[in-house]
Amino acid sequence: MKAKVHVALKSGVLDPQGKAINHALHTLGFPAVRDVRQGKLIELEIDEKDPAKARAAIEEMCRKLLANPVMETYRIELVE
Amino acid sequence: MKAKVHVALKSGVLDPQGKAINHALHTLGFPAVRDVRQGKLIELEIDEKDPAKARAAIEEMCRKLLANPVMETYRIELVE
Amino acid sequence: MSKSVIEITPEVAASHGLKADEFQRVVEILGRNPNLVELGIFGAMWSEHCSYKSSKKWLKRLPTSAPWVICGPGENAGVIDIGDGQAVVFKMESHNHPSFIEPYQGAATGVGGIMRDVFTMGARPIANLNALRFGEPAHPKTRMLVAGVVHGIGGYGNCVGVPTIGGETTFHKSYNGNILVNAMTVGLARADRIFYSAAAGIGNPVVYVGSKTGRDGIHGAVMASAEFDDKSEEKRPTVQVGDPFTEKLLIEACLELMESDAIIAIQDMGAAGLTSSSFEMASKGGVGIELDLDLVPCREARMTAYEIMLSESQERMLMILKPGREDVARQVFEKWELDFAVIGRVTDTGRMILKKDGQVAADLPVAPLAEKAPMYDRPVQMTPKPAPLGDVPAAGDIADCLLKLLASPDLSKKDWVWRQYDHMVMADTVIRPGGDASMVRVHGTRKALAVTTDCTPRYCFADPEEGGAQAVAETWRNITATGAKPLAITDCMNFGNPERPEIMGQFAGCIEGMRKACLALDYPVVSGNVSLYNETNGQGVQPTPSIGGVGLIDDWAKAVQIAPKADGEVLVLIGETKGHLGQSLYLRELLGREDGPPPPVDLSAERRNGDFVRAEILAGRVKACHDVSDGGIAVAVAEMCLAAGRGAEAGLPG
Amino acid sequence: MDAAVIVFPGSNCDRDIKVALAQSMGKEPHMVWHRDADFPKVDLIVLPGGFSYGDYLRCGAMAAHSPAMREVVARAGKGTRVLAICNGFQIATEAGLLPGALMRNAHLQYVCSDVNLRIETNQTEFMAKYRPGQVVRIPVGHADGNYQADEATLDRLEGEGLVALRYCDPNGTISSAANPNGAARNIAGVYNDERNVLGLMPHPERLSDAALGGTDGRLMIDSLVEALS
Repeated sequence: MKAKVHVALKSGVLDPQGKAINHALHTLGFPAVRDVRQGKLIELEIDEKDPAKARAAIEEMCRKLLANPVMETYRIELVE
Repeated sequence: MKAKVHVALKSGVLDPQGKAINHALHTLGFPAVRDVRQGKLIELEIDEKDPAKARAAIEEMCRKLLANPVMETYRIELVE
Repeated sequence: MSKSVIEITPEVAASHGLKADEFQRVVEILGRNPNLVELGIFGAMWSEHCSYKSSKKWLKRLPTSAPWVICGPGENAGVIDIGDGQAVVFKMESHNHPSFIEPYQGAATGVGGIMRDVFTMGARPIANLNALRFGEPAHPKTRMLVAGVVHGIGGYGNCVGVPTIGGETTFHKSYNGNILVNAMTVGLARADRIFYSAAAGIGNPVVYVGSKTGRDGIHGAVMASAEFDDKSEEKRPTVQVGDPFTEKLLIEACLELMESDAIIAIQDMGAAGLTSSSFEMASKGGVGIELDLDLVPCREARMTAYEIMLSESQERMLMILKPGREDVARQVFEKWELDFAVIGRVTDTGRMILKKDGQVAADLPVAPLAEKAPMYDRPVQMTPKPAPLGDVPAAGDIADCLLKLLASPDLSKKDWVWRQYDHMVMADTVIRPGGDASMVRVHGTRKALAVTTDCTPRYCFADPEEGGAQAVAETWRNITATGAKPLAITDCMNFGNPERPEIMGQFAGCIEGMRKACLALDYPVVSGNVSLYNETNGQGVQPTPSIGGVGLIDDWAKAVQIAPKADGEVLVLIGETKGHLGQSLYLRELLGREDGPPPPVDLSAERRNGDFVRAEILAGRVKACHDVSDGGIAVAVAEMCLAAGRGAEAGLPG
Repeated sequence: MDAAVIVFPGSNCDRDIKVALAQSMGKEPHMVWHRDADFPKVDLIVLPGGFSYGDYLRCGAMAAHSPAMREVVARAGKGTRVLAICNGFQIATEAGLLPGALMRNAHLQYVCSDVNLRIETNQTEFMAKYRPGQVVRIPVGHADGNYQADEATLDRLEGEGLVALRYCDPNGTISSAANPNGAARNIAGVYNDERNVLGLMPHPERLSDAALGGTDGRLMIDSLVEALS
């Protein structure tokens, strides 16, 4: 089973990369853009047919490693 | 209008981060995980009501800045 | 062969960089047509990049010996003796074409590749330098290329933990379509523990270590010798991706295994990956090698023999081990979490036999491939001596001129560049970037190494012979300015298309100038690299023989830098000033002219003045020292003051 | 006194801190491979600078899960001193030893240069040899030194004197111009509540030898060695 984990900075947490991209887009001539935020999208394959078990395992991976609870949130999306 | 841009390494291109995360997950007790790939998810707001125009503008942002054509592909998702 | 057998025609051969006569020579050697895998191997091994076919004739004229040279050109890097049982291993190499296509990864893999050339010989890398040439700042691509290359060098070098302490960055329109990224690494080894690449011992295991093999960089070796045209943007998918974390593990694992006696021969997989490493090890050892490609750790599924042999995936090494030592070695590489696979044996057949899916994918004689590689004595049209400059109108008020010069791209301070490089890791950096030469201590001793890279391409364009001599002499002078004794150099010869006689004339001229300077200064060449076809739409880059110099000082505390230390110190100018303006930055930056001859190099005066200044420094009578080069005396004094945050008063004699 | 330096895959400054410690201790610290949880009992543990696991995913994220780190957290809980330098500071925040997080530098570039730092308090074993408010010059070398935490945590750190040092200009003024990475309130280093763990981005081991241009960093190491001997 394929899965996608979107790890994003909690709102309110400083996002240096997002800010820099926002600025660069303005200089490139896209004034209509704002609130750019950059997060991570981790794609993986897991040998687990049962979606509930797969989600539980990925949940634990996020808590242990993939997301830093101090400043990040995560959202899991199972594919198929 | 909100939009999400998923920027990922082209398949076949080495992903050192994905490789290291995959390895770390195995050591943390998740042997069932494979093919971990890390990409970017850029969220932004664009002052444009017409979805077609918004998509076209974001398309151009990807070509000019958000994605490196040599190594990356991108997918745009508009969010109402 | 599982897939349909591709008919090998001259066109297919040409797509592998083999001209019609070269393809004919392949057929003669084999006594039959080569298959696609064999053709790919010939194409890579006989490319300009791997065979030096257009330059070997001239490279032979460079002096390569001195009492302190342990190993000159021909191995992975040069080796010099610095006493007390220690040796310094160093080399410079180019990654110009990949860096134009993908600046970050091109520069990063350039740094990774040159470091492997050094630690494959048993040396721990202790310093990195980079000589960079970009197009005009106003050119639309330059800003992006500079940012990408600098981030790539820092991204890779900082992560591996080797200080990036020197180099140079200059700009000229001739590099608009073809930037130069020359990376140099200096390493420290035990003089009695140098590892070479000659395979030996019939039956000994051939071992693959490092990252898995993917499809990156296929045609890398051939591309490096392919001229750029505007369509080159489509050659995009061939750029390689570097993994500095794996490189750091590879350095530690290799150096740990090198403490034991398990290794007979070792070589990194550079351009043309498994092909060049296996062939060079076999031909240097006069033996055959048999490989089973099914055993090669692969990252992608269903890779063909062709792809495995020509892949330029990074961070991989090939080793020949003593029999029975496989497990000792495997444990070291597994500790460092790296791939380790025995993929073949040394044989006495003198042939390279590759097996894939149980069938013979390639069967080639080793010796002829090396010995019968084409060698060209290309027609040469020497660069005519430039006409004398004649009178030059004053470009305005001297103070105003000085400010403009100091703000020009080549002379402006490059802190923005080297602040992004970790130049302090390993805690041995005694002279930081920004001076004449940088200096790192030989860890645990009072000794230190002064290192620098130099070249003035505009001189080489106007008069290759003077330019070649000046490039060598300037490294000698920059090292001397710290108090160190210059010992040897490496070089990176960046030139245009050798099939044009005027380009071969530039190459031959620079070699002659380098030869004279090396002989006059007892300053041999111990390693180097040649990068040709640096040309876009028929327009060549300025001839750029980058020189990397290494020198030694017995006590780092005696070394001096360019910054004066206290008010009241006296400025003394050594050497004769002839007011030479030909090919000067004054002429180019202030008057927009690039004519006249470059300043003539007086090698005996160079040596005499240098030896005098060095003696004075070592006697403790000198507080600061700076060589006078680009921009002349006014710029030199200004640079000293800027470095110290002080002023200076200087006037004309009489 | 006895010390241990934890070596992770990708640590680069382990040897540098070993040399600096040996200079002050008169003997070598133990170099502990990250997989060994049962290393000798020591007075001081150092988490060195470098790029553990290549700084992939997040700086220090993977190293924080090493067997040795579980032991370091346990011993820190029982009072063993921990000095966490640069990558070590990142690992310490990921392992929950210290509050907050180290984000990408505001200008997104790696920065390697000397910086001026103001010693906020010398009432700890780490800083005994400095004067409070003293300005010292120590190098930094990082791409992710932008210390951030929620406002409440920042206020608590300042209120309880847990801020160890801040980026400042040569005469001690805390200014944004003197901030090399955008760190909140110019914070360069913080203590845990019990003040036995210090995490800081500057590298004291890079300026604790006159050959390298200064010895301001040495006082920190000497303070620790003296206090723990």
